[in-house]
Amino acid sequence: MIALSQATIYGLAGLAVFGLGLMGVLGAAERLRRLIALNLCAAGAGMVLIAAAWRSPPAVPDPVPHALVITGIVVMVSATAVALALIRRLHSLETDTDD
Amino acid sequence: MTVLLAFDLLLAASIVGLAAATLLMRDAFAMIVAFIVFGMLLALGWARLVAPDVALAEVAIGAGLSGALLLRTLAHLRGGGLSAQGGASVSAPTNGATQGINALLAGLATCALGLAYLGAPQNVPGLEAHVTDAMPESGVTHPVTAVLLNFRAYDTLMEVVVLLAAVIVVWQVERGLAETPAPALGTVYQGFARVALPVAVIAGGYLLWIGAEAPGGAFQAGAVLGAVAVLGLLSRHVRPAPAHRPLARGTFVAGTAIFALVALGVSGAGRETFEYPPAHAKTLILLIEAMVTVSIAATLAALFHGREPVTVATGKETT
Amino acid sequence: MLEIAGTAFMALGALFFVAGTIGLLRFPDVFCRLHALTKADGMGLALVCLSAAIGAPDGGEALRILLIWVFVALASATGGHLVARHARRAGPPVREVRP
Amino acid sequence: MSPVLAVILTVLLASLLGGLWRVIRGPSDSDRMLSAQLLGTAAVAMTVVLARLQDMPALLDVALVLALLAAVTLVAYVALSERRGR
Repeated sequence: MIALSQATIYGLAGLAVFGLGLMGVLGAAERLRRLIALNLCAAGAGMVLIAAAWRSPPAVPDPVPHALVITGIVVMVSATAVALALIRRLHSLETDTDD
Repeated sequence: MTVLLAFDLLLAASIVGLAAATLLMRDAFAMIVAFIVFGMLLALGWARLVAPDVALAEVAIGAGLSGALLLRTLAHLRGGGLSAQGGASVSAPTNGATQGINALLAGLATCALGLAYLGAPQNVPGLEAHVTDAMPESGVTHPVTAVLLNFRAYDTLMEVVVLLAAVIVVWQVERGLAETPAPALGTVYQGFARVALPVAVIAGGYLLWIGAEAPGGAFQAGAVLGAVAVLGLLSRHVRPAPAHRPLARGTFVAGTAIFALVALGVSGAGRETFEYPPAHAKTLILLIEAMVTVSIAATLAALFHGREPVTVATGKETT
Repeated sequence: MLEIAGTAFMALGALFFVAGTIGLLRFPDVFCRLHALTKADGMGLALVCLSAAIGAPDGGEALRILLIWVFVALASATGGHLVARHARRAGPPVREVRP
Repeated sequence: MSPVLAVILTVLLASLLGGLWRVIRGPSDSDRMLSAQLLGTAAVAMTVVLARLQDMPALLDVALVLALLAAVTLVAYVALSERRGR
């Protein structure tokens, strides 16, 4: 049985966030919502990684997953910015043809 | 300790609840605000997991700049300003079968991740022993910075390249897209900016410097300085003009260029790429970090601003 | 002694946050809520920071805590002003005060 | 000392979660943004308490950055909302 440490708590929460985010990515109707869902999905994966890196108190956590997740956050914000630019562009194209 | 356990359970539950609420929120603005709050709670969770570096990156980028980016896009979708209602994209409702398949797929992927997480041995030493062994050669004393800038520097170089690629794509996609500029924010804000912006710049510099020995470093510092630039753009202290383009391009590329040059420069004389000579490792890492910070700050601000400054847009600014 | 005082300040600060939240939930319009929360969170954070600064092991930490408080106070005042101005311009007219 | 800090932390979290109701219900965008600001301040306070509780001074930097960046979202909201307005 798994001990109920803070790593387990946040790890399981991360799994739930990942699942919710993935469902949002697949099922959300609007583009903006889908993009936010993708961000949630990435956050959940990050939580799982950081939970896996946790060590019980006297020991310090594994720094490698920490570095990976920081990289992930920065890559995610770049991807989000690109997706948002595409959303803005698509919106302009759609509203232009409607007129 | 039981109180702290209750706190952890409550925080974890609210993180999951907020993720669900974010996806279910009807109003797009409410969804974005919920996402911003989600980022704050996530950062607290990371603080509880003894990951201050990640918490720092999350509050700077996840809760801060992503929120501003999303709000800016929503303002565009609503036709110029946030307060103008309507214009939200309406889409066809998905049918039950599709939703069932989606749920199944998401569930399967989550189960796979869950098995990988729960199946792996918990709370046992992973790579930290290797990191600790190699620390004396890294040139810094903070393990996360050592991993980012030395041991796994390839990843970090690629990450800077991703940021560069993002700004190139955004400039291309937004070409010719005109937008009404933001109004002046008034004297109270100007007073605030006069105090806050220098403080924020100092905080950014401090984060960069402290990164060698404590949580902090190029990304966090870059995000803080990027936020300063975003505030400057919003209050129109900074007005991008076509004349700034060569400077902007140079700044975007500077981080990647220095990083790659150092990586290749140290590679001769029997050394691998990125194998810094231990005696100069700290200097080289600080040099890279400083340039990368400036690049990241400029890139994030450009990603927020969106389109490339062109003559047409500035001509419209006076109208 | 100092430690007890510090903890008491922190507990009091937390109560101010609770008060602010109650105000945020109960008050009828955006201006009243603004009033409640700028008072409460300003005071609450001030007390929490004061308590943390009392317990700080060295001057550098105390300085950073002070900086956090000053910055939040400035940002909160400016933010409150900006939101109020915006709500005044964009929103429905301010409620009449009934005699 | 530390059990008391944990209780304070939980109270702050409960207060933050209460404020979340205003974010969800609104009614206006200003209400939502304002509540987010209060929640941000609560999160700053929680980070400061956590720094003490876990004896991690680095969390003070997290609190500082959170304070700096929360202001950006708020200013972005006001500036972008007033873009068309009048």
